[in-house]
Amino acid sequence: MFNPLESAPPLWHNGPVPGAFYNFPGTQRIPAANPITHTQSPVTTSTSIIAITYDKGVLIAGDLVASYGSLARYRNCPRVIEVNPNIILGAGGDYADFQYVKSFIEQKIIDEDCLDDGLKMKPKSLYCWLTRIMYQRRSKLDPFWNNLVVGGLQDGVPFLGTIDKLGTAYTDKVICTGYGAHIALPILRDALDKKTNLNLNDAKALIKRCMEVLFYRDARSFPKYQLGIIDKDDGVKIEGPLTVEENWNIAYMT
Amino acid sequence: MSSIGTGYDLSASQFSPDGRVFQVEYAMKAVENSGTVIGLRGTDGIILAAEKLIMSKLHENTTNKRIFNIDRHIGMAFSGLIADARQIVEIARKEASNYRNQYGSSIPLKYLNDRVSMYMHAYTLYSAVRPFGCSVILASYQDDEPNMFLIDPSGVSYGYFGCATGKAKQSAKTEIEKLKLGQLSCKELVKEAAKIVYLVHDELKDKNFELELSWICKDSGGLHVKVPESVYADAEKAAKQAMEADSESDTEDM
Amino acid sequence: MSYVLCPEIPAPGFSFDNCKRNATLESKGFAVPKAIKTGTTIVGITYKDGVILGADTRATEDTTVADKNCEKIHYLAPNMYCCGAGTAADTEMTTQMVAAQLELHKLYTNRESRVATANQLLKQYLFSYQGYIGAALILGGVDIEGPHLYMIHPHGSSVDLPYGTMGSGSLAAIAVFELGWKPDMEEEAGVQLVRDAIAAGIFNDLGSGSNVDICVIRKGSVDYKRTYDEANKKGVKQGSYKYPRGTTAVLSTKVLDVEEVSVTPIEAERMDVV
Amino acid sequence: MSSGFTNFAAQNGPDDWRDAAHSTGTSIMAAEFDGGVVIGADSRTTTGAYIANRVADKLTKITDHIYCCRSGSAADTQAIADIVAYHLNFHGMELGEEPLVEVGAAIFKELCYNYRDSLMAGILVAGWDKKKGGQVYSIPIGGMCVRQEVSIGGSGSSYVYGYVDANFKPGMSKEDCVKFVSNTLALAMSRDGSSGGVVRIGIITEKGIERRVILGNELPKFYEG
Amino acid sequence: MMMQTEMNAYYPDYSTAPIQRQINPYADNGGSVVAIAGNDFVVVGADTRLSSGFSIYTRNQNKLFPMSDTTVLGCAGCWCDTLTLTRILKSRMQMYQQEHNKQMSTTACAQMLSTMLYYKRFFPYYISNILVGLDNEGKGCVYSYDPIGHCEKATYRAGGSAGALLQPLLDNQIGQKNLVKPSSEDLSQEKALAILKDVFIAAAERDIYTGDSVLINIITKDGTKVETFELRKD
Amino acid sequence: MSILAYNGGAMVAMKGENCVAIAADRRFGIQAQTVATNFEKVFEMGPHLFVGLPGLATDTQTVMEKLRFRKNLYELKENRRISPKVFAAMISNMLYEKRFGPFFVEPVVAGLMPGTFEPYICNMDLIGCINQPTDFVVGGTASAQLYGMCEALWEPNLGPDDLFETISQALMNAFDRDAISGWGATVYIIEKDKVTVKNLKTRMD
Repeated sequence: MFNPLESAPPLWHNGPVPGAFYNFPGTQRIPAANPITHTQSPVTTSTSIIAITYDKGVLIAGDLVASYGSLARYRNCPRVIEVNPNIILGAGGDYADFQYVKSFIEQKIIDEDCLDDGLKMKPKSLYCWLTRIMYQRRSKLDPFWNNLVVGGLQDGVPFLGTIDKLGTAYTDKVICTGYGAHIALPILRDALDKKTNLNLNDAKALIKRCMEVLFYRDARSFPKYQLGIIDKDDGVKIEGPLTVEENWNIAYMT
Repeated sequence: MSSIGTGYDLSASQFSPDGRVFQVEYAMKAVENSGTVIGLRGTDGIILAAEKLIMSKLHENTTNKRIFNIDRHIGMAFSGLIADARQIVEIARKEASNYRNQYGSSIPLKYLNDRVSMYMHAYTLYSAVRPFGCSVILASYQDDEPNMFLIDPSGVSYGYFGCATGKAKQSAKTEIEKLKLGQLSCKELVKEAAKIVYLVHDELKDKNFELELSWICKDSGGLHVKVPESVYADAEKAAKQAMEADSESDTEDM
Repeated sequence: MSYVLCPEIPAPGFSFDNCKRNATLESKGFAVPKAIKTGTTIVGITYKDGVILGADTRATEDTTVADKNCEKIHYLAPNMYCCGAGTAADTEMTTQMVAAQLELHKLYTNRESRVATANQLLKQYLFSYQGYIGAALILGGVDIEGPHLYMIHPHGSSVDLPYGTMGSGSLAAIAVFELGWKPDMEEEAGVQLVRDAIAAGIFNDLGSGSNVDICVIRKGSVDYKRTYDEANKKGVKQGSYKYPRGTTAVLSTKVLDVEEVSVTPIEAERMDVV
Repeated sequence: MSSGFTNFAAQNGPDDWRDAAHSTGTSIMAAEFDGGVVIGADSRTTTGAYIANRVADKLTKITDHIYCCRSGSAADTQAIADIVAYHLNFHGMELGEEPLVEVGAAIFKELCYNYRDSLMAGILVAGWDKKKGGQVYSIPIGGMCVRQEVSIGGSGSSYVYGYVDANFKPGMSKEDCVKFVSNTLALAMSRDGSSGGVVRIGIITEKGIERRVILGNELPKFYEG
Repeated sequence: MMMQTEMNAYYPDYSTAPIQRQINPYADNGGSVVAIAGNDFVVVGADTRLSSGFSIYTRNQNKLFPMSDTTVLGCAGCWCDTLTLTRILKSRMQMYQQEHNKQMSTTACAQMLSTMLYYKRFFPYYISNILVGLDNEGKGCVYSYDPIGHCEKATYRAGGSAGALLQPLLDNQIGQKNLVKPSSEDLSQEKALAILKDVFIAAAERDIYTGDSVLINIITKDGTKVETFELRKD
Repeated sequence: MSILAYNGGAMVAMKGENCVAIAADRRFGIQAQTVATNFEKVFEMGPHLFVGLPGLATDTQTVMEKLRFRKNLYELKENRRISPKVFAAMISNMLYEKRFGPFFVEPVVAGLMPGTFEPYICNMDLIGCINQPTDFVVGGTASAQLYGMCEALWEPNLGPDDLFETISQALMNAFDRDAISGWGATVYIIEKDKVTVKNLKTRMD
């Protein structure tokens, strides 16, 4: 009744249809004529990454579980890694994709080491390079199903950036992915509004609180996590497994 | 080389009537024209030492290195044509990277040696190519075990406790044979290696040279690296002292 | 048969007259328009003397803001209020209807309404529409049994909790509560906590925005603080865009005179309630 | 997906909580022991992967001696429990004595079976009566009903069938049974993302119910590799 | 049975059927760009909010990309495409500079952008581009594009998520549309800047993807001046 | 395409100092094709009460008839004029009754409250959610454009003449950027003692 392509015939062959905006030849929507699509999806997945910069470095935290659907299948899957003395990296999403990404980042670092020129990759370079890789894969409609968070020291200045599966990349002082973006980010942003120049202890305390709340509210989280620290003075350290402190007192109140 | 010019040396794919491949022998000749390189295997690692002849005072002193990283745990030193050697380095790095990609662990030196020597051998079989004008020493320290191989332009390779190639390989070998290689540690061997390079250096023909020293051992954490500056300075000092003592005793003899 | 002069009173409840027509239109490829949603942050906590409810004031239609200062804390009974998230019309109408039922119930029984009664009325109503009425509610009140707070989901489930959040900003707000809520808080601290939770929703969730409304319900008194905090001020314009008269070209003008009708508004008499 | 992988896409996006319904993707359990039944449940309800309530109580009272453990859609199970409680209490008044557990189970089954196409509810009915003592009835999705000595339900139960089969013994003492139930639930909760929080336990005997809570950080610990 | 499958979408925990997901290579990251050209200047502003769905990724994202001393590109839409397009564009600008030993003119850059967008006709960059700059005579000019490279020269333009809200206001205030007595005065830089800020205030009120702050570039023959201006943060 | 955009149309109402204005375009179209340019979408429901019904044209007229019927019935029963607020509540309830099969109109109400002559405006979505802001309301297919215009142009305490200029400019510039509304416009300025109706000269393309 209302669909011009079905109701009124065109005024002449391939001519305009009364009541329709355009009638380019070959623009009829045929469902099967979609462009080629790959279907894929993550299988074994890990959840949020939360990261924050402080006055002398960057913290990145992620828990240790890899879920298969709702099954907490692997409970010792580290996903905060040291890339080189300048960079740490955290990843959420498909764990297999992460392992692949990790392997070619490692090879990249080895290639650099082999050159033996004394130069080490800086976080901005890795961030930019990973952005291109993620974008290239999304352009093939076969993305790496990950959120990557790159932290490090760019000539002594803390750097924090993230890339998602499409190649959408941005830098900020706080970055959270997955459920962290909804739950932890508001806490971190608020803390940063109140005190712009956090020190390491402030930042650690914040991360600890965020991991606690995430454990309460994200059904794919786990109470054991790793904390990657890159500090201007102390270099890179991956701490953990750390345990979330839990408080269940409200269970008595219902 | 009595058979020069008999016409059997035009191609690497042709034997001479007495069963020799002249092109390969010429390639070895090219190796013998370059600075001496030695490798020493100690109880806990390998020392590579090279006599880098300085062709021009105008060169920067860190360029044209003769010892390379192949992977984190593999080093390579060469004597011969530097351009040819770089090609071998490139191939070896690719092999190491591919191996890691496929098998997820670092390449065993035995395997790398096989691959690289086969590659070099392949260049002795066809008329369209010429053999590589270089010999390379491959060194690694994996699973608490040091390993070292020397590959000739012919593609022949052997494992060694101590090996030498280049200009003064004969006298270097003689010196190496005097060492008790099965018993010395890398710390001790560094000085010996420096001494040998200084000793076999022909001051009359080649005026300036730079001593290159690298090791891969327990102390370097299983990584192939240049020896630390202090160790280098000590070794060079010891070598120079030995040379002086030597020349004093020489004069006494006279 | 209805008669022109005495029209039939339509049956109460929903009418499905247009459904078939609309389904046909939809099958012809015309998308059904979206109703206004309150992509909201609503929260509630219990504190020492009662409950505190909070809400933002933005209503969105897709990605445009339809209402910058709407009221999401609805009256149910003198001792009870209810925050609504979801389809704006649904929350408005559902609470209005339950408020009427509670009023009647109060008149029948001559007792103050209980929060549990309101909860039961709401959840049974929502359950009977199987989630098609898109109202997510936080019900709070104080009755003879003390303060109560219920989270009611659109499908008709409900839970009694000491603190809770709903709407698109609920994740941001719950984080504030998980870190800040304590049993037996003072009113001042409680109001501040609720404000912070709503502010977390306003600033971090694009579906929530504008101001913070807060409603404090104590035993025997209610403090409805409309625009408790103006989280965002509208920017000050650089210039005025008042046009000189005669800027607009007019084809024709017609003036309809309105005769002055004097109206004396009569105050409605209060009903006697014992 | 053609390759035959189980595909969990719907659960993976961090925005899934907007559209998903409120559900008790649960671990619930009930076991008979000498003199009564022990019922237990985790305390997590989810919308998508968001935990809407971390301290839920899924053990719902029907009468003083009959309780049910709810799994499935929160709305459906709450509504059913409300209706059954009404029916059974009315029945009790008419009868002038406490209704039997099997009667309670029968009403649950009736509702679950008749509305099987529109309900998403898996329920364990447990209680104590004078006639048969402690009893457990399982009413899964679809609306069948069967009495069991021990029964588990909810999404977390698939991970612990083996444990239950290996460790249940008829005629346990009360404390042994509580220990067994809390162990089983702790195991299920550690594996199932849709279950978690605290363990709520109810022990129903002739004297009525005794409620216990085991907090999340006090749960028995098992291998976590 | 139909009922059952529908319900499983609600209750993923109880679903047994495999679920397919097709990836969408595009994301709508919001943002608005407004550009106004005058006789010897051009101003361009973009808000600094980068968002997706109901979340704000960052409040501080510059969406204006200087291409040369006199040319600036403003982008809103799919951010991953923006990053890629601007990177390629910048390298093309540099190649031109190195090949010809002069900077590419704004007009040439405008044409090149159109070509580059059309090159991806069947897998387009999902961006609303506005290119501004000074032309060879030093006059301000604005070029706006659709995602597949249609290019239109204008003197003012609004694009991005609040484009529809802002364009009519610019028509009226700068284009002097629908006025009985249009003013013949030339547009001053101050007036342009004031209008630019006011339209963003209006957009931030009604468009959830526009907010936080505006970054403004003012391009004159003396170079580019950068200004920021705060908006609401909700 | 949304059903609401089948016929096209733009609608706006604004509060002024002791007056309100409501304005709408005059186009009636079937998708891109303009059929008539004298289609009224604003209806008089009382001396100080106007309602605009942008949306699907058939529903515009149906709903208008239903509303007029209900309004007349109310006025007969109560023997007094309906106030804008009550009228809005009536529309809201009527629309919500059809929650699951709605009419495709998004009504805009503008009027003066009886007795006090206080300006009143409101709009609602198609299932009757009332929105009563203090400044202006918009509706129809050009609503995004109208939001932008009004946010910038509206200021408090405009007199009838200024309000006319503001609302007219807001409407005209907005529908010039909407392909399916325009083709003339009618503006109603409602004051205590008179209602002024003006037809605007606009682009006709």
